[in-house]
Amino acid sequence: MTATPTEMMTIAAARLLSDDDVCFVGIGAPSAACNLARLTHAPKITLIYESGTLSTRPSVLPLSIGDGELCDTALTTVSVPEMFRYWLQGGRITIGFLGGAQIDRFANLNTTVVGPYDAPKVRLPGGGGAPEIASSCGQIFITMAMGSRAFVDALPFVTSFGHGKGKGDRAALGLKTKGPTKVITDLCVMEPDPETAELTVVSLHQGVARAQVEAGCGWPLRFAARLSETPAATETELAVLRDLHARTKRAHGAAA
Amino acid sequence: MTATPTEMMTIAAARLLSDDDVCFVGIGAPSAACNLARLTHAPKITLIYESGTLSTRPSVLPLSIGDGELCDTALTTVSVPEMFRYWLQGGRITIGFLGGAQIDRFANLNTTVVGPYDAPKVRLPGGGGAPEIASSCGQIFITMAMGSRAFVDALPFVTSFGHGKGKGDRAALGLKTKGPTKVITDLCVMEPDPETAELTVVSLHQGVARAQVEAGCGWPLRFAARLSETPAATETELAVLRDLHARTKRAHGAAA
Amino acid sequence: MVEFVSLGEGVEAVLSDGCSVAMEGFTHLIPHAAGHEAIRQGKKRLTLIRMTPDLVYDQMIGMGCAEKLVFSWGGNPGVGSLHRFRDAVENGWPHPLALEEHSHAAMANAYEAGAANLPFAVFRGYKGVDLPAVNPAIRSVTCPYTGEVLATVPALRPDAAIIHAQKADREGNVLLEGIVGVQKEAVLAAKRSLVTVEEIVEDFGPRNANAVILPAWTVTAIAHVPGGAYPSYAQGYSKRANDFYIAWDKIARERETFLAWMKEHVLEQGPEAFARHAGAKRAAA
Amino acid sequence: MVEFVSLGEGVEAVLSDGCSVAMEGFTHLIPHAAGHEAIRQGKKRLTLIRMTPDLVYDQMIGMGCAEKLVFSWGGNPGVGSLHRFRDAVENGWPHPLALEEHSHAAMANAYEAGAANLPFAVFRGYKGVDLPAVNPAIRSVTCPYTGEVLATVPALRPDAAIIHAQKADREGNVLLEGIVGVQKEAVLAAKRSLVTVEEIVEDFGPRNANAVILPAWTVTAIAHVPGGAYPSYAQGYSKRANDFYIAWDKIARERETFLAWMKEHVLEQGPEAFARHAGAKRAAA
Repeated sequence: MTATPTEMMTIAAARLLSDDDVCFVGIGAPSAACNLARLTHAPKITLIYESGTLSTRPSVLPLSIGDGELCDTALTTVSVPEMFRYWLQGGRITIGFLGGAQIDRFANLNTTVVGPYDAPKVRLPGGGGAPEIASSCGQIFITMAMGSRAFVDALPFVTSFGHGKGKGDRAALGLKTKGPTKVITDLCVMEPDPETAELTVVSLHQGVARAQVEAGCGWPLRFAARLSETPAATETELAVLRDLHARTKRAHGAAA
Repeated sequence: MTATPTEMMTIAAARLLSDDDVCFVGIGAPSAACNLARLTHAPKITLIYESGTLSTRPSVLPLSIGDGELCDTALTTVSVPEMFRYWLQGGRITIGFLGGAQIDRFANLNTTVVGPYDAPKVRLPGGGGAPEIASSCGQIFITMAMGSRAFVDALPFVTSFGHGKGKGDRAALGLKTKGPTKVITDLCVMEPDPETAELTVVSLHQGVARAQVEAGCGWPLRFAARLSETPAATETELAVLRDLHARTKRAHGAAA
Repeated sequence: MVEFVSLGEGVEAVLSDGCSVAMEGFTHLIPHAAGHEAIRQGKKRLTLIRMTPDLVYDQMIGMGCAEKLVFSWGGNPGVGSLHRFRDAVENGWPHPLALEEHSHAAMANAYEAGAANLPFAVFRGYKGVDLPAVNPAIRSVTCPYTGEVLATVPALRPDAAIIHAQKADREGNVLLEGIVGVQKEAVLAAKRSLVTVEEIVEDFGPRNANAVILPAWTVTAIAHVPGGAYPSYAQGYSKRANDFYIAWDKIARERETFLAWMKEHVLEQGPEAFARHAGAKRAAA
Repeated sequence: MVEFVSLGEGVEAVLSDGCSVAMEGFTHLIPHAAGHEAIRQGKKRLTLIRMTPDLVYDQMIGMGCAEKLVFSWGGNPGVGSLHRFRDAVENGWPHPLALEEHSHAAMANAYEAGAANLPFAVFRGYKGVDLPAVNPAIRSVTCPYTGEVLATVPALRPDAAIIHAQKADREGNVLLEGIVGVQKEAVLAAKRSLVTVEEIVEDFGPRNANAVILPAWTVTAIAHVPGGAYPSYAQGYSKRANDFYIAWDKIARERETFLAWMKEHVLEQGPEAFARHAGAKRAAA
């Protein structure tokens, strides 16, 4: 079995998680990654969805952030004001997952508009929980598929703050959290450079060439001096992930 | 049967309540009055205790504001921060009951200290919920037994605000609630004068003489031009109240 | 005191043209039936308030009920865009839609402040982002102890709140369970409220001492609308119709297919249309 | 991650001389056994934080554990004075006690702000009263929208929180039910926490989806101390010992009777002393 690029993104993200993590989980790749981690090497990982479900253990992936499955399998469910006050702002989350329509080289994200705010070419969904997830979680993992319209040179709108215009900008705003520490894509893994905070490819997924990654990025992308290869997906990782997706597909089809 | 002065205070307070009221109930006379009203003419009255119990219907009077009886018979019980934020400050209470160690002619109350704050002669329990009950409830009923050490010319400490130094002082502070509208004592009922806000006796309990009331007050007490007599306790009122107290005594004795 | 009413009466009672309304429900318990009834009643110039606009607001916006949207995330969860919302913002169809945009944290705090009768909420947010530049309602206060500058948002105090809940009892108390979102806050923050419920019971019976309950005297009107959250759901009664959320993407993408669907499934239906979702769902729950 | 400990270990782990501690419980679920253990361990110079000091703090103050009290109502509910508290404030016995005095609304908001990791809380309070003149921690902010001046209070962030709860499960999650007071907020606001529980169960089993639960990763230590709230109570397990609250008035009125009672019932007892209250109470519940 060989992982597809999207599967590889999910698996690479899952590997970064441990039993000690408390994750603020978003829908899509983050949800798949967190639950894959939970079903493989991190059975005690704590998963929180912004709908209020604390320590949830869904058997299928939710389509929305508030599917009944999340509540049914949660330790308990709190109100949304409490979720944002006591749990997110409370500083109790170690890892927040974010994605977006667009990202720049300092891992700032745009999910608001393409074009001017008042007369947008494309009106995107908006920030939702992202602005405060980005500032309140211990660190942020971003999962996004590469492409030059997504990895852009300049964002039309900063929906959530990564590293601003470079190292030190978070601290200057009084932020004590680390911000984005990993960007996990379908082709590679990036990290902010320790000196400049600019995103730098540290690991290429198996079979991916530098040129392919460069083509998927709208700015001249840096590569780490010691570039490694992401270990290939194991049989177990792939089997558990595919099983999870298959269960999910059956459940969502049956929910009508 | 004849009511004792304390019973008459409770009964006179109970009569002021109706099915439409939402009462923030304190321990002691207020609790007895509210439950007497509920067990007689106001069966649908809503009682709230600051421990978080909403719409509670105790069969015996609680000794504390958080006896299990209150929770067992409540519609639901909320946290204390929620109680003070959504329910009291939320402006959902029509009548708040207060009492105190001392009251002045404008129905300001002291439950903090006798003597200087930093070197008190008597350290009283303090304000508890009173400062914000006094400002947030639609109106305030005060129940206190008369006596010249309780009804004083000047308070050493204003724990909760009544009418300040006279009419208009509440409005000047931005308060939109009525403040104390009734002071129900063991001898009489007082109301703030419509022109000056000074407490004025409007009704004497049966068999009580003016001089008796004057002796129990540390300032020259005003009487309304048209002074009425508080109707005597009915057989039903007394029977229900005494039954409630008897049940309460048995329950508290048995709680050991 | 609360009144028991029909869905039509309830929507009529709490909504008037030009008013602000929060129809809340965080994925769970979204008052879809009430939204359809508002469309049938032809409500106009509404300010729609909702953290996650979802299909119900996509439909109301597409049918021309709204002149303004106060929101924090306007998408079809797990599926993609709300096409009617986008068409209104990008192309002004059926007419322009003013936006007041926040983050979830801001809106959750704003509802909380409204329920608490405060004029504003304080939170640590909006650091380094562009939203404050386009939303003048986002301001700040300085902590009088630490000097820290914190974000503020005005309290939400809607003219009306409409929510869906599991149960009401005969006295008109309302019980919610599961993902309770901001619905309690929305009702407590609003001037008047309509609650549609799956069931009206004699009394709630044994329950957790801290169950989430809105007392009768905090609610304006209750309507018995089983299935009224479909395609959202009521925990214990139904499951979220994820397939309909997926299907909506295609229905709403073009104006013609949208209008045809609305005509058939909303305009030509009555307040009882959601009952079939209750039956089907209850069996599946 | 949470550890299961003995009462002695738990108090040792979370309390150190000179630290601030919130031992909360609003009439219900007051951690009396932990208070007695703190006295036996001879803890000193504590800043005691509690909305309603109650008997447990009367005892700790009388035994010289405290140098400061942060509180909003210091009485014996329904009975009268806390005599040891009064003796400390009025006569400096056994030594002077500094006071930081608030209203209930202020303290409840201050715990809430602590749990929410904010530096201060905003509320509408303290209008026209004298407390702000004697407590410099009471300040104000101006609403950036309406110009209204509102009261502020610094967030409470105790070094330690100690509470009593009904149940813990094997993973260390803690369940509270009934009058939950400010205990959840106190634990979330504190740097470290000890929870004494009536029962440790394999898992909580069927429960309301919105049950009040502190997840294991928010708690430092859990000790199994059945009856540990006596003379307060644990809903479902015991009733409040109102007779003891009444009896305490006489015991605590004089220093001699107080000291004799403390010697016999606290100093000469061990951490297991409260077990008999569990047995007696459980049968009565």
